[in-house]
Amino acid sequence: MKLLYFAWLKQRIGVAEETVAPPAEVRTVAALVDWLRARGPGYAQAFADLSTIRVAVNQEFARLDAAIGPDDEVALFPPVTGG
Amino acid sequence: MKLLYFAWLKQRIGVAEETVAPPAEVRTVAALVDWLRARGPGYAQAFADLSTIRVAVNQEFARLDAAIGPDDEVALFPPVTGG
Amino acid sequence: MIRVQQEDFDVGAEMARLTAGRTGIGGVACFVGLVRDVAGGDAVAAMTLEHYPGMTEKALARIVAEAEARWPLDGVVVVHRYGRLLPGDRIVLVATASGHREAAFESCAFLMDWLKTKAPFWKREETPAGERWVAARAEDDAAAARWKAGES
Amino acid sequence: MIRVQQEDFDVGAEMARLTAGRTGIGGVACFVGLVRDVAGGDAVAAMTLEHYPGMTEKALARIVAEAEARWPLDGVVVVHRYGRLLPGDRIVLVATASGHREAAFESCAFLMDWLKTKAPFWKREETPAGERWVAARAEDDAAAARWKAGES
Repeated sequence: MKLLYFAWLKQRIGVAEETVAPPAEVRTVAALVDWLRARGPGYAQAFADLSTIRVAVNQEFARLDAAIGPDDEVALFPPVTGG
Repeated sequence: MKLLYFAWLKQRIGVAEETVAPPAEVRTVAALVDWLRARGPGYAQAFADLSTIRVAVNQEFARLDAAIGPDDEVALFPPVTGG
Repeated sequence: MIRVQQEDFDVGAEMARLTAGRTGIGGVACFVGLVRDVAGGDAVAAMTLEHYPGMTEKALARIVAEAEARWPLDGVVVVHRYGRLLPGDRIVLVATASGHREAAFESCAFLMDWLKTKAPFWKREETPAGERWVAARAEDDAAAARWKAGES
Repeated sequence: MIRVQQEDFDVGAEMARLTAGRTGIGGVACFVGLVRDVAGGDAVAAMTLEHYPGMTEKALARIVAEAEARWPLDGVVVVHRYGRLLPGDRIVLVATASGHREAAFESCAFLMDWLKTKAPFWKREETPAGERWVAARAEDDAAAARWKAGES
């Protein structure tokens, strides 16, 4: 599973992109975030407040309960501020 | 009194601009139009339907009952269609 | 800045001038009106714009002042052409600069709506059936009227 | 036409390209967003725009398709920059061409509102107090939501 982080999420976690292999029971974005939190303090801090997190699965906006699998590209980022 | 005509009013009347000296009892635009109607068939035709006429006195939009005097510039034209 | 002229204008240059050397402007909204090749189902070969020199500039200045009173604007440009124009030719440019995009968009739409109903321009079209004066559109009156509530 | 690029763009050229060789377009509405030198009361020395390559283009294409479904448009241009920009620099251009000015204005405002809330861009400001990420504005969510009724 390919993960991407943007903006301050990327800075707190310290990487822009990584490939992970979470256990099979991680089937949603929410479960993925829970699993990531345990990976270290940067992750725990980045995901402390889920209301500030937005998600895209395979480059489409998705919800925290969206289903994900090993071949998906999952991006986590704060609310967008372009324009 | 200086008169100006625009668009199809100018074409029907046949002049763009003229200086007239109506009698003293012509004190409003409406009275002026009545007086002009008697000047010839072009005028009568141009002013046949007052709902299609707009007025400016001294380069400001005005109503048919606006007061006018010998030193005023009075313009008569159809509704504007710029932009 | 208000200009009434026969010659064409440069949209990019007008917009750049509005913001040149200024760094507090969040956005510029702009509208360019063009001559269409068809009107009321008839082909239009050319369009001639007549106006009322003297009054036109005053009317445009008043409309711009009204926009500036209603929205916090950092700059306004209005350029309106007259004379004979061909399909595809630019007729009018309105551009408004503001710290906020809502103010820029709204004031630009307002200026176009009022300009269409309160500035002394008249259009004549050349069609296969001959020349004809463009009639005022009820939609334009309605568009202008929607800004009426706050009219000063 | 949608472009995501680091380099600046030429507003006049983009608008001219939208209408070049076409004579059925009545008007072009356009908006250019610029970097402001102040935000939340603090001086802004520079702004860096980050985006999500791949998704950005898809998100913009979807937003443009939505505008084209809602209004009769003859053309749309969206150019959005990324990278480090200085106050006064252009960030984004949205231009819409239509037979009617209402459609051009509305679709242009719609595109800006949706772009601000549905395209994956993030802004970081350099201020005297250090760098900070721009927070999403509730006003932008509200502006985007007003187009929701007809959302397909």
